[in-house]
Amino acid sequence: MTAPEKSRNYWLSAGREVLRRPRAAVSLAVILFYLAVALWGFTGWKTPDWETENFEMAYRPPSRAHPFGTDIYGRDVLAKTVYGTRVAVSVALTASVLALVIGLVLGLLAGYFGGWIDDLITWLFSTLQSIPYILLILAFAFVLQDRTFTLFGAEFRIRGINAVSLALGLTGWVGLCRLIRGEAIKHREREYVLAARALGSSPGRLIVRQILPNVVHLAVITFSLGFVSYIHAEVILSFLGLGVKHVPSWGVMIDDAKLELFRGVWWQLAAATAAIFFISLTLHIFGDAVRDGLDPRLRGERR
Amino acid sequence: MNPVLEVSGLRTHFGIEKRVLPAVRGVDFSLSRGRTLGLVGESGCGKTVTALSLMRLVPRPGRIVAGSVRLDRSGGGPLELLSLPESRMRRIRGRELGMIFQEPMTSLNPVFTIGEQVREAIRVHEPLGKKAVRERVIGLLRDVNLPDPESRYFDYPHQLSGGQRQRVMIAIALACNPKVLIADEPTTALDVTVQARILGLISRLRDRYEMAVLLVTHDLGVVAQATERVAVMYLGRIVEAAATRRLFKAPAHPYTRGLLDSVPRLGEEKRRLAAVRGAVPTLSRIPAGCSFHPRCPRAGEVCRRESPAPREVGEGHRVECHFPLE
Amino acid sequence: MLSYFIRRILYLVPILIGIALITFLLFRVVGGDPVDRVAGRYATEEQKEELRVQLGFDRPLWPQPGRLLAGDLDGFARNQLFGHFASTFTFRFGRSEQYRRSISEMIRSGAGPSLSLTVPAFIIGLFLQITIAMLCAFRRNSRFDRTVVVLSVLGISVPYLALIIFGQAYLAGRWGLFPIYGYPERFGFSVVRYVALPVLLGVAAGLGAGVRFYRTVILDETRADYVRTARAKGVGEGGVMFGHVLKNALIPIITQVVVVIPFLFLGSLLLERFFSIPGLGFMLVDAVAGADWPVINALTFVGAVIYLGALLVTDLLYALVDPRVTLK
Amino acid sequence: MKLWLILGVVALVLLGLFLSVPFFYRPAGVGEEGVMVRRAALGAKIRGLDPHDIGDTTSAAVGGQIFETLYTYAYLERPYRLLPQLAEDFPEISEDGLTYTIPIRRGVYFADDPAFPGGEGRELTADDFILAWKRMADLNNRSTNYSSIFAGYVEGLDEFRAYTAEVDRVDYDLPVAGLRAPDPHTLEIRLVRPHNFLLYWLAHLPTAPVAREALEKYGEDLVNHPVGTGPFRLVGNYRSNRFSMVRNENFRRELYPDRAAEELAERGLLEDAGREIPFIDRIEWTVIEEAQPLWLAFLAGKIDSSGIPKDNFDQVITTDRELSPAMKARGIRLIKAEDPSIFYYGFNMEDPVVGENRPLRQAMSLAFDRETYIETFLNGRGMVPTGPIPPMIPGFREEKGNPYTRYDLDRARGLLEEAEEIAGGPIPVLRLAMPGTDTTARQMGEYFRIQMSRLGLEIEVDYMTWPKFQDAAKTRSHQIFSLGWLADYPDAQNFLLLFYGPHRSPGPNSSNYSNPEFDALYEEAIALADPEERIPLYHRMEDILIEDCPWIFTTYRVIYALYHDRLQNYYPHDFLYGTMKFQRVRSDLPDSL
Repeated sequence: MTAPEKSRNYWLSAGREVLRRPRAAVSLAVILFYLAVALWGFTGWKTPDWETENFEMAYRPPSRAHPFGTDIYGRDVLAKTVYGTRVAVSVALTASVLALVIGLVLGLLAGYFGGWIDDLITWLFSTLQSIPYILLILAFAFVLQDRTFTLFGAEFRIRGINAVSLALGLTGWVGLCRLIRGEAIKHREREYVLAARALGSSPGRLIVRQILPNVVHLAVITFSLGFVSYIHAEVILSFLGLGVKHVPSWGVMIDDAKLELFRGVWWQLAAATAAIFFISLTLHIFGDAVRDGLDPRLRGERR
Repeated sequence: MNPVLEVSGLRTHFGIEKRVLPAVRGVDFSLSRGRTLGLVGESGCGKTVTALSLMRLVPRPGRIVAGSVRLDRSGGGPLELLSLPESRMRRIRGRELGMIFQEPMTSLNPVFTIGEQVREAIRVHEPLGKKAVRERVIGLLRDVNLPDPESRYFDYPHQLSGGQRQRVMIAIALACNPKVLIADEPTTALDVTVQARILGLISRLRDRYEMAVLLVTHDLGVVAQATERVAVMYLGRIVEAAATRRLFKAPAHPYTRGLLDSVPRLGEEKRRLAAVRGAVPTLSRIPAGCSFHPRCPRAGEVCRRESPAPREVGEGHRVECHFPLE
Repeated sequence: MLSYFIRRILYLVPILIGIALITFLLFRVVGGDPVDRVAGRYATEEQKEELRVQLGFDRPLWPQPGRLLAGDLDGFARNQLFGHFASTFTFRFGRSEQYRRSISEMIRSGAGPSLSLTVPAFIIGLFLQITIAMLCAFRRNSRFDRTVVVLSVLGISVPYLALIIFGQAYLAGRWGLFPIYGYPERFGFSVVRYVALPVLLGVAAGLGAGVRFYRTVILDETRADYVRTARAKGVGEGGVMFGHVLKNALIPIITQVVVVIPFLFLGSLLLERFFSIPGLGFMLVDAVAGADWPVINALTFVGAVIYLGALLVTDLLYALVDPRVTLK
Repeated sequence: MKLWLILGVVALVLLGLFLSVPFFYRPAGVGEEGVMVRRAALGAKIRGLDPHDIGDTTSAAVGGQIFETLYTYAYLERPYRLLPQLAEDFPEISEDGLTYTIPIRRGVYFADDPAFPGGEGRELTADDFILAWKRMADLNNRSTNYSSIFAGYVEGLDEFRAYTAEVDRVDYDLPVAGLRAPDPHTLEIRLVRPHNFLLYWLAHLPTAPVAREALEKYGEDLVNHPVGTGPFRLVGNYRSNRFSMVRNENFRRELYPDRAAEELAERGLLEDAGREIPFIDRIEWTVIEEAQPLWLAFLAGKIDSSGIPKDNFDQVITTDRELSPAMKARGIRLIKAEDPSIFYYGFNMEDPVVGENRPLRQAMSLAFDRETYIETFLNGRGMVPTGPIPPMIPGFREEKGNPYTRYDLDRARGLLEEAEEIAGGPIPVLRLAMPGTDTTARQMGEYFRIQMSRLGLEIEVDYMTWPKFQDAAKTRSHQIFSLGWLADYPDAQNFLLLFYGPHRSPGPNSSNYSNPEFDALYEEAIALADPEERIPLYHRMEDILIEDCPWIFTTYRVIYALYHDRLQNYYPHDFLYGTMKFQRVRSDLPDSL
C-alpha cells in the first residue's frame, strides 16, 4: 500500500499553479532580489560602503551621488539600506528557521506519540501562548541581550542581532507547533499510516516519511508569514533599544528618523520604510499565492 | 397539459481565470403541474448546476450564458426568469420556486432555531402577523410529519436527526406554496429507510400542493420509485428523455443502458457491474463529436466528428445518439 | 455550568504554574542575582548579604528533593522557586527598582489611561474592519472588493513605527490638528482630545490586517450551505450577510477578539510612548529602558492572567453565540 | 444583530468625536482669568521625591519648588554666592572647625498636609533636619547621597549607619552625638574632621528637612507625598504625566532680590526687586520624554521654556549664533550661558590595556575630533575643554589650553606607535560602554568608534541601560566609558574629587585613577579653609591630569535656553533648582503663535 504522499508531481504542479499568477511571479522575483542583496552583503564583494563617514556631507538630501541622501555622519543611506537588508534577512531567516525547527519537531512528536509527550508539549505551548506575544518577545529579548553563556566549555556571547533572532525564534514556534500537532493527530489515524505501522516501520521513519510530507505545506505558509512579522518585530525591538545597534538595520534607521524628521530629513525614514514595505508586501502576496496553490480546494475560487 | 416551467437552451459556464468550463451545454426540458421529472446522471454531469441555474443561484465563478427559463403565471403570459432583475428574482425564489438540497446536515443555519428558519421563509414574502406566521410554521412542520412540532419549533438543527432536518428543509421549501419544487439529491445523505419515507412525503405533498417537482438524483432506484418522466444527463447535455417506464424498459442511448446495467438486481448476480467503461472526462476536455464516444461500445467514425442531433424514437422519447439502441 | 467553570479553572492551574516557571527561569535563573542591582551603588558586601537574606535570594534556586526525603518539609519549601510562586500567585510583586513605587499601585494607575486609548481604538477598529469586510464579501470580486484587498495588503506592509512617527510629526506637529502628546491629570472629557490621534493611528495601523482576516472569515462563511438555503428562500443579500453570515462568523471573530483583550489592558507600547500616555505600555517601555526587572516580571504575569481570563470569557461567549456549544 | 448595532453606534460616535478634534482643538493653551500659571515641562520621568534620594536633575527641578535647604544661592549674582535660607544666618564655626552652630529661621511652616494634626503645617524645628539626615544615613533607604555628603565627617553618624544594617526596625530617636538640637531653633553639628564644603552641601536639596509627622503617616510611601517648606505644594499625583503645584499658603514673607550681576540686571531681571514672592499661583508640569513633542509643545506655546533639540537647532539659531528673526517675531527669547559641566570618555585605570599605557590614552585624546563632535551633537553649543575644571567654577583657566585636546591625527599616530611598543604589539579591540540604549547614545557611540578607527584602533561599543552601566562601573569592569559631570557647587573640588584615589569604585572615581602625588595635593587643598588659597593647588592637580589623560575630555557644554517673553524673571541657575518663586508670567502678552 502506498501512502497518498504528495509526490514530486504535486509540488511541481503546485509550483506551476502558484507561478502562473503574474502577481506571484513578480513577488517571488522581488523576494529573490532581496535575498540576493542580503547574500551579496555576506560575500562582501564590492558591497556599497556604508561605513565611510564624511562630516561635511551630513544630512544631504537625495542627489545623484547619494540617491537616498546621507545620514548624520554623511554616510550613504542607500548603502545603509542595502546593509540593512542583510541584517533583516538574517534576523528573519534565523528566527524563522529556529521557530520552524522547534515547531515542527515538537508538533510532530506531540501529534504522533500522544500520551504524556503530547501533554507536556501542549502544556508548554499553551503556557507560552497565554503570555501576550509582544511581552513574551520583549521579556526574552530583554533577558537575553548582552549575556554570556558557557556551553560545553565554550563561551557564547549573545549580542544585538543574535539576541533578537533568538528571542523571536524561541517565541515564534508556538503557532506552528499547534497547527502541526493537530494535523499529525489526523494523519496518525489514516489508513496508510496504520498500514505502514502494521508493516513494522519505526516511529521515526513513519514521522519523517509518512506524516511530515503531509504537513510541510503548513510549514511553508507559516514560514512566509512569519518572515514578515519578524522583520516588523526587529524594527520595534530596535526602537525599544533591544535590537541591533552596531550596524545599520532598518529598525535603527527608522529610530534615527524619529529625531531627523523634524529637521526635515525624511529620506532615511523613506528608504527604510520602502525597504520594509516592499519585502513585506511581496511576502504577503506570495504567501497568499502559496496558500491558494497548495490548497486545491481554493484554486480559482477567489480572484 | 401546460408546463409550469419551461427550460430551453440553458447554458451555464464556469470561468476560472481564462479557462471556460461548460457545465451545462444547452439543456431543454419542461415541468408540469403534479408531475415529477427525474434528472439523473453520474456526479459531475451538471445536474446540480442545472437545478441551481433555475434558481439563479449558481455560485461564482459560474454564470448562465444563454437559454431561457420560463415560469407560467396564472394570469398573464409566462415570465422569463433569466432576464429578471435580481430584486424581482428574489421574490420568485421561495415563493414560486422552492428548493431542497442534498446535505440536510449543513443546509440549515446552525445558530437559528428551526422555527426561526421556517418563519423567515414566510416573512420574506408575506407580511403576516407574528401569531399567524407561527401557526403556519407549525402547520407546515406538521405537514412534513415532524413529530411534536410545537416544541421542535424551538430546537436548533443540531438537535435533530438527518431525516428530521430534511423534513424541515422541505417545510422551508413549501412555506409559500411554490409552483415548482426543485429537489437536489434530497435523499442521498440519508439512510435507506428514511429515504423511502422522504420520497413518499415529497410525492404526497406534490399532490396536495399541486406542484411540479424536479428531482435531481444519481440513484436510478429513486427515479423508478418517484418519477413519471426521466431525463438523463451526460457532460452537461440531456442525452435521453422519456417516460420513466419506457426508459427503464427500452433505453435508447448506450449511456442510459450502461447506467441501468450497473444497477445490481436481485437474482442477476452475473451481470457486469461497471457497465460504463472508463471515467467521466473533465469539463475542460470535452471530446469533440458525440461527447460520449470514447466510452461508447457502439461508437463509429461519425461519432468522433459530429455531435448527434436529438431525435424522437417513440412517443415522448427523445435521444441524442447516432446509433440508438432499438 | 458551575462545575464546568470549576473544571476550566482547574485546567488553568498547570498553565499558571507554567507561566510563573517561565518568569522564574527568565528573570531569576537566566537573569542572575538581582541583589547587585537592588542594593545600590555604595552597598558593602555585608549589606548585600543582608539584603539577600531579607529578599530570600540566599536560598537554593530549586527545591532540594534530598530534604524532602529526609522529612525536612520546611527545608524543602525554602527555595527561591517556591518563593517566586508564593509572591507571584498572591500578586505581591514588590516595588519598582527604578521608582521604589509599589508595582501593584503602578499597574492600577496605568490601566485607566491604557484602556482609554485601547478600548475606543478597539471598538472603532473592530467595527470598521468587520463592516468593510462584510461589504467586500457582499460584493466579492467587484472593483470595491479588489481595491480593498489591495489596500489592506499595502496597509499591512507599512511599518507601524513609521506610521506613528509620520502621524505625529505631520498631523500633530506640522499641521497642528491634534495635541502632540500628553494626557490630562484627571480623567474627563479632555481625554478625548489627547487620545484622538493615537486612537486614529492605532485604528489605521490595524485596519489592513483586520479587514483581510475578517474578509476571509466571512467569505468562508458565505460558502456554507445554509447561505444557499437562505438565498433559495428569497432572502436578500443584506439579510443573508447580516442575518445569517454575521452570526455564524461571530465564532471566529470572538476567537480573534479575545486574543486582543490582554492588549487592551497592556495598552500600546509605541503609541503610549510617543504620545506620553501614562499607561501600562508606557510603563513597560520605561521598565525595559531602566532595566526594571520586577516591573517586567509583573507585567508578564499579569498579562498572561488577563489572557487566561479572556479565554474563560470566550467560552461563555461561544455558548451564547453558538447553540451547539453547551458548558458542561 | 442588536449587539452589532450598538457596537456600530458606539464606534461611529467615538470615531466622529476623534475626527472632530482638529476642529475644536486650539493648539495654544490659555490660562484661566486672573490666575498666573507657569507651564513647565520635564524631559524625563521623576524618579522620586523623597529628599534624601533626589539625585537626578528632573526630580530636583520639581523637588526644588517644594523643599528648601538651610542655605541657598543668590539667584541673580555671578559668581555664585551662598545665602542663608532656612537658617537665620551663617553658622558659628568653632576654632578647630569641628562644631557648627546653625540658628534656624523662625516662622517657617511646613505646607498643610493631612499628616499634621488638623491638617495644618507646623513650624520647622532643628529636629526636622536631624531626622532627615538620619534617614539619609539609614542603609535601608539606600540613599545615593550619604557617602558624598556626610560619610566620614559627622560624629556618630557612620556608627548610626552601621547600626541600621543590624536591626529590623530603625529607631530614629537614637541619639547621634554629632547632631544635636539644644533648642528647637538651634542646630549643632559636630564633625570628626574639618569639612570645608559642608555649607555647599547644606545648600544641596537632599539635605532638606523631613517632618516626623509625614514620615509616621506615610512610611515608605513618603516618596509619593513630598511635604516641604517651599513656596509651592503638590496637588495630585506627580507620577502621572501631568500634575500641578499651587502656592503654599504657609510660605513665609520673602522678597525678590535687589542685587544682580550686571549682565542679568541689563536683561531686566531686577524690575521686581523688593516685591513679595512668589508671583505664580500655579505650576503645571508635563512630562514629555521624547525630544520632539517637547519642542513642538514649546513652539505651540504650551510650555513656557525649553532647551533646543539638536535636530531643530538650525531652525532656531542663525549662523552667527543668534536667535532667528522668525523666532524673535514669535516672542521667543534666548539665553546663552556657560555651564559648569564636563563631558568625557573615561578610562578604567585598572584595566591592563588602557590603564598602564599613557601614550595610548594621549593618542586617543588627540584623535578625537572635538570640533566636529560639538558641531554634530551640540550644534556648536560647547567649548573644547582644557581639563576637569569647567567655566563658572573659580579656577577655570580659559587661556591655559591642553596639548591633548587639539585634533592632531599625525601626533596621535606617533604616540600610538609608542603605545604599541609598551603594549608589546598591536592594541587589541577596545570596549566602550555607553550609558543608554537610545538613539543619541547610539549615535555618539558610533562617533567614537569612527574617530578611533581613523587612528587605527578598533572599538566595540556596548550600549547598556543606566543600572547596568552603574553595575559595571561599580565592579570596575568597564574599559572605556562615556559620562558627564555637572557641578553640585561652585568649587573645583567637586570635579577633582572624581580623581582622588580613595574615591575609587564603588566611589565616585569611576576611572579608578590613583596617583599619590595627586592625592597628596587633594588632601592638602581640601584642608584649606580659604577657597582662594586652594586654587593654585587645583591648577597643579589639573596639570597632572592633563598629562596623564585618565579621561578624554570632550566638551564643556554651553546652555541655550529659550523662553516665551510672557515668562519673566527667568534665568537658569546651575545649582539652584527652586527658582520658580522668582518667576512671573505676564498675562497681558498673548500666547505666542
